[in-house]
Amino acid sequence: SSTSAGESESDQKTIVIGIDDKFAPMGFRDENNEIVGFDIDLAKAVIEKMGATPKFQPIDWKTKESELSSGRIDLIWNGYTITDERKEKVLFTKPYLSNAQVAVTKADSELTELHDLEGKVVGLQSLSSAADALNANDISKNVKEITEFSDNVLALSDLKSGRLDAVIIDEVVIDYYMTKEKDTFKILDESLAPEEYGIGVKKGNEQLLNELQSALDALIEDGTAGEISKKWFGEDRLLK
Amino acid sequence: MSFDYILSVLKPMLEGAQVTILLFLIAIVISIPFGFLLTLASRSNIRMISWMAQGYIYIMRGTPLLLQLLFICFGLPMLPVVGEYLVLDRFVAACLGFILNYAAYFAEIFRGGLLSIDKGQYEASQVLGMNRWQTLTRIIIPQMFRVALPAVANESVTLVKDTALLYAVAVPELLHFAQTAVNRDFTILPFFLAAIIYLLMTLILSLFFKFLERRFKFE
Amino acid sequence: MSFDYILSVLKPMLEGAQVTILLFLIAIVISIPFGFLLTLASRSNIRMISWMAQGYIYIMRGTPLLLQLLFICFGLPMLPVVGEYLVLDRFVAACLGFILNYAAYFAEIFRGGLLSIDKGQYEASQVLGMNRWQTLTRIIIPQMFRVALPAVANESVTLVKDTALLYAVAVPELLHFAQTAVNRDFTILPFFLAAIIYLLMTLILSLFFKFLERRFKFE
Amino acid sequence: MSIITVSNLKKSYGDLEVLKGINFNVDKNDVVAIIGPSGSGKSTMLRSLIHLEEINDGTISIDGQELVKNGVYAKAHDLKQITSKMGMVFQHFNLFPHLTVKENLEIAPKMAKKEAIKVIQQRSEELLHKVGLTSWAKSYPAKLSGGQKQRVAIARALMMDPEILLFDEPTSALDPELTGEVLQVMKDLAQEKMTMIVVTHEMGFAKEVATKAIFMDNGEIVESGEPGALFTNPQFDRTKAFLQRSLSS
Amino acid sequence: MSIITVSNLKKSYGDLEVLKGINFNVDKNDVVAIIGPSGSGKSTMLRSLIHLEEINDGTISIDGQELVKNGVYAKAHDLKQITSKMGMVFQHFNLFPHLTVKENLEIAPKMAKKEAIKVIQQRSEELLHKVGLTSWAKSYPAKLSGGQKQRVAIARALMMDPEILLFDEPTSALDPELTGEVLQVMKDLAQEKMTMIVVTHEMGFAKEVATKAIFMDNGEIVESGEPGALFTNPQFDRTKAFLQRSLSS
Ligand SMILES: Nc1ncnc2c1ncn2[C@@H]1O[C@H](COP(=O)(O)OP(=O)(O)OP(=O)(O)O)[C@@H](O)[C@H]1O
Ligand SMILES: Nc1ncnc2c1ncn2[C@@H]1O[C@H](COP(=O)(O)OP(=O)(O)OP(=O)(O)O)[C@@H](O)[C@H]1O
Ligand SMILES: [Mg+2]
Ligand SMILES: [Mg+2]
Repeated sequence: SSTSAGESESDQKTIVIGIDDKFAPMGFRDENNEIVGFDIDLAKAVIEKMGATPKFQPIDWKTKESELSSGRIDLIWNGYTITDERKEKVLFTKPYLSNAQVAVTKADSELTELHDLEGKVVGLQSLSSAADALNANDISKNVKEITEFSDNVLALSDLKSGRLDAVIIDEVVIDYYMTKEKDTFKILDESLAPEEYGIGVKKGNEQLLNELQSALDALIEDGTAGEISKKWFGEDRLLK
Repeated sequence: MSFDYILSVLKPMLEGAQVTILLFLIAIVISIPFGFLLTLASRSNIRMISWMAQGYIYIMRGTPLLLQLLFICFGLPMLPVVGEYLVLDRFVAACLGFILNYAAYFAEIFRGGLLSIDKGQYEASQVLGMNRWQTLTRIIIPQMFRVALPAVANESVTLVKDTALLYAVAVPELLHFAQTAVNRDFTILPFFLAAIIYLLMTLILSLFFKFLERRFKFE
Repeated sequence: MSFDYILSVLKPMLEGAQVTILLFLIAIVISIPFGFLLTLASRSNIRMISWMAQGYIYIMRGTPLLLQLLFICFGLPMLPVVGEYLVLDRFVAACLGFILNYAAYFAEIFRGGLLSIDKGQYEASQVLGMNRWQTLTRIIIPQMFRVALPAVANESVTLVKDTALLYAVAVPELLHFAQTAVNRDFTILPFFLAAIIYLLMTLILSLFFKFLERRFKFE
Repeated sequence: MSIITVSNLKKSYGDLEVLKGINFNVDKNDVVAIIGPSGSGKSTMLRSLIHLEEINDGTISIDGQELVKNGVYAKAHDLKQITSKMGMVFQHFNLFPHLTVKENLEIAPKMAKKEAIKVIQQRSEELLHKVGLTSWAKSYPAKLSGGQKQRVAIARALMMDPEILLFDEPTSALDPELTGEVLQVMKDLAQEKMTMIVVTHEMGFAKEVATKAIFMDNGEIVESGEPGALFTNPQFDRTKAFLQRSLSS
Repeated sequence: MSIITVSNLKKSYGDLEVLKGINFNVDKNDVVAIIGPSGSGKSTMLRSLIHLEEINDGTISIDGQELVKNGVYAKAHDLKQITSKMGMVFQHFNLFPHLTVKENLEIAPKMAKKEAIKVIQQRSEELLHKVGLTSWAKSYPAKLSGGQKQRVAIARALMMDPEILLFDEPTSALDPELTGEVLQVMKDLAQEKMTMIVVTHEMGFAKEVATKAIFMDNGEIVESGEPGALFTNPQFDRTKAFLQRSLSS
């Protein structure tokens, strides 16, 4: 599979999907620099079902809504959390995966609970739902500093190098890292907020939304989506 | 750090470098003549034109290229009414941003080049019966380019390095892939590789301009 | 576009501008003398020193500042063994990157300034019985700074604009907040505001240097 | 008959009146030396003749045609045709640095497109021979000494076949050692009866070669006449003072 | 007694032998004019005296002390002390553009710290008066004419109280009109019995003021002697040819 499957069959419509190519395991680059991940596999299946061709466009996550509204991408689909604020600007499919924002520290850290973050330096991805989740929690008023990164990986790498005390991040994402790099991180007991992932479509494009929703529903129905989930998470996590 | 690993990291980075080179070529080929037109406009006898050109140059040189790129790529589509017609392909948008920005810098360089040309050159051309157009094209511009060459070389090297900004408008380039690999593999090596590729590109460019300078030394 | 809205967008941007200004001041104050030392080193009679200085200048000028920032901030901690001692505070890392980079540019500027000083100045100083140190500090450096002033001004304006790169090492600056607001509110206005703030900053800086140039005109 | 007549020529820069009503004639084959202290308006006057300066008032006729009449200039097309009868040699040569010596000579005739390239090339070779620079044809001006540059500049002016040659201090920018070769070329031209107007500080040349000398001071012609007489027996104190200063130094 | 003796002075640039064994003496209160064609080595010789050029062989004594003996230079400290007996005036003035006229005069004495600032300031005022530039004390050099600059340069050299003054073509970079004022200052110095060595193209000055003339050609001293005799009755053809060329132009 290639990042720009593009115009292989000219009569097929191409749907451009905006992703953050540093958001494992939903969408990221493997050793061969290919974009892979749960959302990538799912998107390929769904778009094919729709009779179109997917094109994955890595974007700066900070600009995702701008990208969508400009029409350069058709969908935002990469662990994109449904929030009320975003609903004002973006059409969402029904949620297909549940997630939570959690606080992560180094494995050897003394921090154990959310309120231990008081006076600590916390990192997160710029303009992500982690920011919303943290702000919604009272602890946000007591942390020393919140640092925003252009992607989660940079935040995690800063956590490892010790510039950060904790990172607020998607549970799905940190789960993946913790299986890859054992004993590096640990998750604080309470999670910040439960949330759900959906696919973002430009306002006004209800037709695309509907096609997408029915294709997604069909794949969940017939188990294809479940297979993909098992491949990446070892279980079927899809919301039915 | 096996050789295979280096190769596997290098491949996407070299693909990114192609984007860099392509954008560089497009930007330089268009922004140099455009910059020269701006120079002429800024020296125009018509006040309005000269003001507008100078204002343009001032704004482009006074704000970050990164802001200009974001503006063109994400800002323009948000303009009311006309916005929807201003959605450019992101590579086209990037080229446009670089061209608009660098034209202003080249315009300043050429302005300096024109100023450095002695009044006597115009006078000699005039008394020899050459008209304004002949004087400009045969006498002034060749000398101006010669004078401007070192500054143009400098600016071109800066242009190569500025392509690192492309990722802000989601055009995948060299540095982005290096960063991806650094984060994924937790090694500093890709940064070194990227530095070497940039150094090679800027070195070749510098040598090319050195050659031009020697070629047009007029001695 | 209510006035309240503008204010609410402007507030974080102005806070970001403070970071910009702080970094600018630190970087300029340190990189100018450091650059001058580099100039002297690159003209040293000791081959090793002059080569190292020139190599340093070449590498810093041949690779993107963005790469250098990423290298210092995220690359250094990944070095084996020593990495853990190289975890700098991100603002410190950013300052360091700007200083190391700009020192190379200032070194080149000062080198040009030194070259522009007529041999006769050294000879006159010598026959008047001034020693090398007196000649350097009283005769050469003041003239060199005068000659270099316009180029230093230019470079300083570039430095202000380059602070837009701070976002890459997660130091929140002006442009970052503008981008956040644009993406959140779907309006181009914050980009305009950012442009105006940058223009103001570069304008004030230019005026300051114009003043210096007039002050040290020696006429 | 006069080939140049200038009457009541006035020229100001802002409030500064630089030429205060100049009158003089130049006959065909004359060699006119214009002398006078710095700032007296010599250059301005010379440059006005060939329309490098716009005058404020007065009349200039060249070869019977009026370049400017009572301060009103001829039409653009006529202007060009009238000034084309004159060539000019500058103090700082003003060679085109990006062209070789030969190209310097040939560019203007080629642009004018009046003659076949063959003819132009033949003449450029002749003229280079005349000024003794045949072997430098392919060199760029940067390689030449000042004296050689000025000889190229003279040859370049001659390429346009002018009836009158104007010189503005042609040897002032040269090392004393190099003035001789330029003056020699000018003497040769005088011998061939070229009409010349020469602003100069070279009193030797003025005395020896000029058929007429004009002494200017403060925007006016103080006196003029046969050079021998003017130098040995000036009528006015201003002339006397100037000559004393010039000859003693 | 000779204040300067030069014997067997040799100097090469790479393969180019520029000075081929020069011998001459200068007595106290002499005014020596050095003349000769371009490239003959005049400047190199003069600059060697004050250690702006390192010579390859030969001996130079200044006021009884050996600056260099058979090609071996004195120790650094002595070098400085010996050269401090001489002052030098350059063709292109070499004033310090970032200092005012008065500061130009005072900087070197102040650096030397041998005298009280009061004394230095008093002398700078005297010398400015002497060269007629009192009213320009606070101006920067850029504001001055060439002649004024050169007078400042002379005053600056005098501030160090030299016993010998060297001039390298002090008027060559000046408009002819401005040479007079510089030559006048030099004449005054000659009258006050300053020992001077002057490389010059000003034959008038050489004849009138110099007590001795040296004609150099091709790295050698061709002849030397009393200027009147040398100019009117040169012994060698080379001298004759040079004088003819110089005086005619
Ligand atoms: N472009 C100009 N603008 C203003 N004043 C000028 C300009 N050109 C010349 N002048 C003034 O006009 C006067 C005459 O100048 P001009 O060059 O004709 O004198 P000149 O006799 O040729 O002197 P020189 O011997 O120094 O060449 C001078 O006072 C000069 O300052
Ligand atoms: N730094 C140098 N390197 C190489 N050659 C030099 C250097 N300085 C002078 N020369 C050569 O030495 C010779 C003598 O030069 P010098 O300047 O002493 O002559 P000069 O008699 O003063 O001439 P001029 O009258 O033109 O000043 C010339 O051939 C010159 O080209
Ligand atoms: Mg003049
Ligand atoms: Mg000399």
